[in-house]
Amino acid sequence: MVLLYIILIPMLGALLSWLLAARKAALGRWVALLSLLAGLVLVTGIWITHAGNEGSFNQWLYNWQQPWIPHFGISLHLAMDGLSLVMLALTFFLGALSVLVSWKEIKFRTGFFHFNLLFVIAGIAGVFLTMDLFLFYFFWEVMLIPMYFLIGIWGHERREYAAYKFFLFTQAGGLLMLLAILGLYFVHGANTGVYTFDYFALLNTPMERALAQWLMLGFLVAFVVKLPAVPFHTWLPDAHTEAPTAGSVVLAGLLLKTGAYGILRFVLPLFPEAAHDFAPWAMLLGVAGILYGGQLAYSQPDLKRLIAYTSVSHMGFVLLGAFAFNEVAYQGVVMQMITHGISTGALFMLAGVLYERIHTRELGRMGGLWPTLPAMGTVTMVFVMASLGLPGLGNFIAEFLILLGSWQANKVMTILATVGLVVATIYSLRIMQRVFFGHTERQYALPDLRPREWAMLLPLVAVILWLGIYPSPVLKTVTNDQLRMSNEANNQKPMRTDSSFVMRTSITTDSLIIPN
Amino acid sequence: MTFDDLLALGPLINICGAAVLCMLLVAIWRNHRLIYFVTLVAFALALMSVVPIAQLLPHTVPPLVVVDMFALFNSGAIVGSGLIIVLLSYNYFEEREERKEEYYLLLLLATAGALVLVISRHFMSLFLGLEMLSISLYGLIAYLRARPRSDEAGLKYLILAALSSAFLLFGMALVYGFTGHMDFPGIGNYLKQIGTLPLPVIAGFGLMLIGIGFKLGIVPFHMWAPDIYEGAPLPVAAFVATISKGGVLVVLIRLYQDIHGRDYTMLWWILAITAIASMFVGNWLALTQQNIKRMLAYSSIAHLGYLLVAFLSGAQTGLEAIAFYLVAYFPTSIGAFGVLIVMSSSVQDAETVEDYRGLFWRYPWVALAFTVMLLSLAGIPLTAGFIGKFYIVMAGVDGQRWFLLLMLVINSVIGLYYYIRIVAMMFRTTDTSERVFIRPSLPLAGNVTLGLLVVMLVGLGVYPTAMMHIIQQMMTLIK
Amino acid sequence: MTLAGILFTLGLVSMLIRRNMIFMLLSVEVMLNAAGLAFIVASSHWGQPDGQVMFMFILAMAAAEVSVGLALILQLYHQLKTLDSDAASRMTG
Amino acid sequence: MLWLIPALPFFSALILIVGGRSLSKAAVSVIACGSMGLAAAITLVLGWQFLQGGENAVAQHLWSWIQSGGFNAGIDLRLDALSLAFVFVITFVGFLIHVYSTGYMAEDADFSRFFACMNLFVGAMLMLVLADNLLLLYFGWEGVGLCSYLLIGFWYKDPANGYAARKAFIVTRVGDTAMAIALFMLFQHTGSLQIQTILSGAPELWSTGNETVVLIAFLLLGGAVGKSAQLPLQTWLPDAMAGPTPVSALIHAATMVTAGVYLIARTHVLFALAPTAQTAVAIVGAITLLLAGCSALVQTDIKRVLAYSTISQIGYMFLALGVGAWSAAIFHFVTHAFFKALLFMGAGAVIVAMHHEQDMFKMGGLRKQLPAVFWVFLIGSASLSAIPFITSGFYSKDQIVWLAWSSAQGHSAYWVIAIAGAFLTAMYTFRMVFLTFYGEPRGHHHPHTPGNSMMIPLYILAACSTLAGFVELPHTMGHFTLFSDFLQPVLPAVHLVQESAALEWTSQLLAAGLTFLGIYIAWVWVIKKPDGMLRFSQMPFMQWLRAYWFTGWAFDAAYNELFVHPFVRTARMNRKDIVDRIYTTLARIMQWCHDMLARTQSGLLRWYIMGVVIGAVLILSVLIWRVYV
Repeated sequence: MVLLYIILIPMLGALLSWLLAARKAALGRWVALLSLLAGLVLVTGIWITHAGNEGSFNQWLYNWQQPWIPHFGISLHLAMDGLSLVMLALTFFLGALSVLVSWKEIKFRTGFFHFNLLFVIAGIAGVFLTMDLFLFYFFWEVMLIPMYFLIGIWGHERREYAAYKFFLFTQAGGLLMLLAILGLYFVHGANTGVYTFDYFALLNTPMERALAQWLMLGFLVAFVVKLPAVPFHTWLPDAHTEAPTAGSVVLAGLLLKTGAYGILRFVLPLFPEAAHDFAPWAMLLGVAGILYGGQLAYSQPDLKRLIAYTSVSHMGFVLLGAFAFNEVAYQGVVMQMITHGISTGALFMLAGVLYERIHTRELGRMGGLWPTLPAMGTVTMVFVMASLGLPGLGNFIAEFLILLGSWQANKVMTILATVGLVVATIYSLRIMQRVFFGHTERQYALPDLRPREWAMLLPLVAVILWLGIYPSPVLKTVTNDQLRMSNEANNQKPMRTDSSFVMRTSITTDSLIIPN
Repeated sequence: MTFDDLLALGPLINICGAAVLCMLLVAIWRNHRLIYFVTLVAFALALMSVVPIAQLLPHTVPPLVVVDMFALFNSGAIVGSGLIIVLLSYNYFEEREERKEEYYLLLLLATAGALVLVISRHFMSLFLGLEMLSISLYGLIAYLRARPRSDEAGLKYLILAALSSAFLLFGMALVYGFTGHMDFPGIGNYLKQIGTLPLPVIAGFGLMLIGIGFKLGIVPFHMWAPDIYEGAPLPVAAFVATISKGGVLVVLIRLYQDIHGRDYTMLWWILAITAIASMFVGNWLALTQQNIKRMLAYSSIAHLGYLLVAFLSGAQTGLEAIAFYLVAYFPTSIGAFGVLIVMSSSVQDAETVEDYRGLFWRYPWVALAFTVMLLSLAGIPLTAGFIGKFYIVMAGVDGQRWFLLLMLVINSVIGLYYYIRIVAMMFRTTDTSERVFIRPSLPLAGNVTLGLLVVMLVGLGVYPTAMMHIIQQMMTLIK
Repeated sequence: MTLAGILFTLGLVSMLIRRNMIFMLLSVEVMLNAAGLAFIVASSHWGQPDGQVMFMFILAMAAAEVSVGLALILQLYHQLKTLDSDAASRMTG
Repeated sequence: MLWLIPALPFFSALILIVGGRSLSKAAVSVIACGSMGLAAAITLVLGWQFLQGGENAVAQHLWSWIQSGGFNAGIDLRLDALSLAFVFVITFVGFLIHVYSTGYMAEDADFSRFFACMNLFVGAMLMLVLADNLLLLYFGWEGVGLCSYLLIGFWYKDPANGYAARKAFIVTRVGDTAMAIALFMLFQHTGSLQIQTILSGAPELWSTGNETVVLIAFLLLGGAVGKSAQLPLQTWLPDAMAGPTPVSALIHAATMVTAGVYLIARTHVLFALAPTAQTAVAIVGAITLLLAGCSALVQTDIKRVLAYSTISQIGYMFLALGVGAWSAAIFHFVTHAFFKALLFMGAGAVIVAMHHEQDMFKMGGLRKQLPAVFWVFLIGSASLSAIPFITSGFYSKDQIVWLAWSSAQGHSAYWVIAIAGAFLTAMYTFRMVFLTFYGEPRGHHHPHTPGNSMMIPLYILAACSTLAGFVELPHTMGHFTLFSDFLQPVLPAVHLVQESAALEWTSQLLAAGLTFLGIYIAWVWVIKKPDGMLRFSQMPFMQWLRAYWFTGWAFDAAYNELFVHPFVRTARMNRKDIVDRIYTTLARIMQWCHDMLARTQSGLLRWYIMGVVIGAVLILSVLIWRVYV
């Protein structure tokens, strides 16, 4: 039941803020902010209570089910485990911040803006919670429309083009996924006589290899488009660049993660064997993303576009790690989802804060801002370093674990990906150089960070540092999922690696039995 | 002709009676409001009379008609949409034509024709229904004599329809001439006996397919659609888009089933090709169409394509899918026209995309309604259209028609573009002060109806179970 | 039967080559009647009345069609001052 | 209390970052130097205890850092002889340099940012040398890289500095990736990154020369050459001189650049198991020391001379490591830290005195104006060029020269190179000295002697760089081996093959002789007959050679052509993202289809009829075809 609240809170907040904003804009903002904070409190509360007793994350924390369309075996089935928990925490955290960041930026039709914003977040929360494939697709689509509005109404110059592109890409992927879902549905029905969209029922559906591969691809396409991986990434730079800051934050921080989440939650457990066969190609895609995205990021003249391409590069790591099929890589992927959400979200916020001051995204027209904005420069430095994977900041943990794990699976790919770290250094340092260093003719008289901006940036700095120095809480929380994943992988096929520890992760799947 | 028969034909009789009544009224005392109400009542009665019939089914009135659950269901759908159309019509005509009364007469007749089609299982009834439908449509389409485009559309429709029915008739004649049967089951059995399809029969079916395909407006017989939609009065366009197509589709299905069309692969192939062609052509034509009426015409072509996919899936779920899709599609597209109606002024129809620029900021509720309609057409969740499309895809997967499905997916992505284009236009924030917009007559009745439709669509989208349940029963009975 | 077929094709062809709307209407009639003829033949072949009944319907429907059609043509003529069907092409795209 | 050593600098760095701008310069200097001084003091205490208590390591587990699957890395510190040596140098020299900086940077507006970075650096460096597992070491490794980046680009207004900074970061990062891969392999095979586990486990796991361990060793070497500016990744160090001089002294002479040496010494077991890799280390060192020496010979910027000499000296250390003379390398590291820091800071003093003039040809005759600076600088130079008996440089370098030949993995070729290197060193060092302090004043500045805050550290370091040599004396001179004994528990002693004292004498004498010869040539070159030298260097070949050496053997140009330009060009070309074309084309095709079909909707009745008929014909023909074919 609490799970339902997690989804409903933002929805109600959305409606409320829309209604109240008609009366007074600030009211709407506050409602939106508070409802998201409420969600955050709720989730963290769950986290803390369960973090207390050991091993509580080795099972499903909550599980709630109601029939919806029994005729098709569709039910409102929500369940939460460590992975969902962490992702939800991230969702509400970034959500609240994105309300803050648009506090001054969004000047017109604030009510409708916050309605959309919160609705997206509700959709995302739904995606992270649902255990019914139909429902999953439902939420998957529900996210899109409000996101479309966020980009299309409050975006920058070419907003409508970007919005179309975003919408069509994700829709195309989604429909293919729908085909795959239905295919799975019927295969399972034909085998067992039970026609259901329930995730747990569909796990370990026996099917012949070729079919499994097709279905797996169907799912994968949707997620890879959302992730995004080369060559399906081209919607992302436009969408990120044209979206308002909050939109970019939500896109980069959360929406992309739904793709990664989908891979971890659905592709790998549902089609372990097929995924294994496809792994080399998936990793290749990942590496291609890392290098190609990195180079493009380097060449971009537009700050937000640059950051957008860095997401392409970073999400490549996710793909690389997810298909390495071992615990280390898996936890690395989860870390990467979180840390990338935070670091890139922060970079977009900074870009927005900068835009409010100098009204340009052109790197060519920036430079020499350090003396005027030293505090902002320092904060930016932190996140730039995070994005190039400096030890001590969260992203390093993520990328190191991913590479460490993927090394067991595929040496060549890992080496190429490691080269990606150099590329990351190149483009990241370019940000600092072009924006803050160098000299400038213009005499800026710009205010440095204001209290509100501190309020939204300091938490991010704190979190990224915390994740870099003491990531154990997160790693502990997501530990069980990849047990399930990797041992399903192992059940299907022994690991192709001589490493000593991957075997240790194959533990019995008691995590599958759901406590009622 | 027993009492049961009469009861079974309740809706039809209702409508026909109303038609006669209207005729008399027109002769005695023409009064728009009065006739409006009469028609309304007639439709309402017909709709109610659908419910009790369900007990005594399936009921055959040999040789011409059969009233089974499928027929009844579709009659319900037709009458219901007729009702909505009537609701929307009043103000539209009140503001325009000086002689509005015959409109209702024709509308009733056309509906009657559609109802006959739905229950017909015999060439004769098929032909009768078809002609009742089309002849009254000539009148309806050309109804607004003041407008040149209107009767141009009427004439085009007339000539083409006549042509198509000539094809149909000749096809019938061929079939009849060879098999000696005019009722579908008879033909079916006869063909089963002789095993193969002799040439004349093939040719006959081919010709009939042309006739029916024209009425459905599927490629390559689609060309009339945009002109007719553009020329016709908006309610009539809605009628053409929904009722006439629905009726004909039902006949097609019935025919196909009774003659065991599934056994003759070539028919399947022809239909498959037309389906794919319809999807692509429809969507492509609609892609950057500036006139929303035409856009809707093209989109309806594409939607027929989707329906055919479900129909061709051959799976049991296929028919369910069609039934549900019709239920979802009728209100959706009527609603879309309804928005056009309420947005139109007394002198001009709001039909270009430009008329809707920034609508959301001027008339948020209408815009939201239109958005829901368009999203439902595009098949986005929370709307009935989504469940409908989902149902169709399901049927396709069930029938393993992967290629058709792929086509469908591609097309729904193309389709998205132009629906979203209009939505985007409505939400566009660029300042709209300089241009003068059509002063919309937002009639109360129209708005209420739209509200109902929106509720209905969202309801179907969020909780489709009840409707599915009904369809389920229907399917269990039809076998 | 063959005759019917020939008639039908004739009607079709004339429909294609004619531009005058009246003539178009006429050729449709021809086609319809061809179909009717076919029905007659069929019914006589099977010795059933159905064909004739059908023919009745066809005649009635043809009549109705012609009447409505002529009315429309008349109106259109008022507006266009011509019977050329190509003139009636104000809706494209 | 071990954790305090890195914690203190980190803490003060934090304070300075957060509140630096609001603090007065005095407060900043107190915080920065105070934390350093405390750290140094603690080090002394700990070192004392360490020497008292017999156990050969003090470990401290702070908290578990990463725990994932079988992988486990904690924030674990470990102090043994090797790290103690480094920690001592870092804190002690670091402290002096901090004090010096308070004077050197006094005028700078970004005073607090400077000290924040310096402290951050020291903290990271201490982490590096105290780390008990390779991941934590990697943490420090990257951390010092960051600080070096920040400090090289400290004067950010000049894009050139920014470029140098990024170059330094990126080039070292290239090495780091190699190191990272080495870490992956080590973990894959040993299941841990704990240094001690690896070192103890390696011999059982791998036989000598096993290709896995060789590969690992090579990859580690890759990391080392990156940080320590050895061939082929040495190009960043000369540019790094764009930073303030104390930075050059601390990071690019005394501590960070020797991290590579530390890494190899730390993982010496692996290198011992991989002879090929170890030979590679020796060869890299040997070649580097020659190339850098030659380049140093022709520089005009005083700091670049010192930079190249640093590269060359680290080359010596690598050579020592390569021949298995572990303790010799560390010994040279210690002495080098002293005298190179001394030299840099002396140069800094000169530069300040000359109002930030770095070109030696604009100096000259400073012996009179800056006597104090002259003397300390002379001591440093003497130590660098290894004047026999009285300088620490002599003892450390001489040991390497001798062992390069005599040790088990040694080779006469190494020895020859080392000797030649010694000759070069003397030559360029004293060329620098003579150019700077002798002759007529060429610059038209009026130099002023820097204040005590700058001079006192110089005096201390001068003392150190003289005395530090006497902790380790060669066989020929009383064979006093305090230092190598001290390192014994960590680093094994070198295996000698030649024990003959006569040979060693000859080697030492030869080295000494060449040193003096070098000095003499320098004297001739600069003071006796500069015009003659001028004519000599005017010869076309010599000019070409000078230009070639001046640009550091044109490595930069080569790398630009090979890597930088291709990358940048392709990036520029593909700015619009070629992949996007696919989709735009797709959209265009759709549009085209629309236009084509829209044509068919001509509104012509006849045309529509035609459409119907064509459809009819198609359908019928298909049907009939299906039947009869």
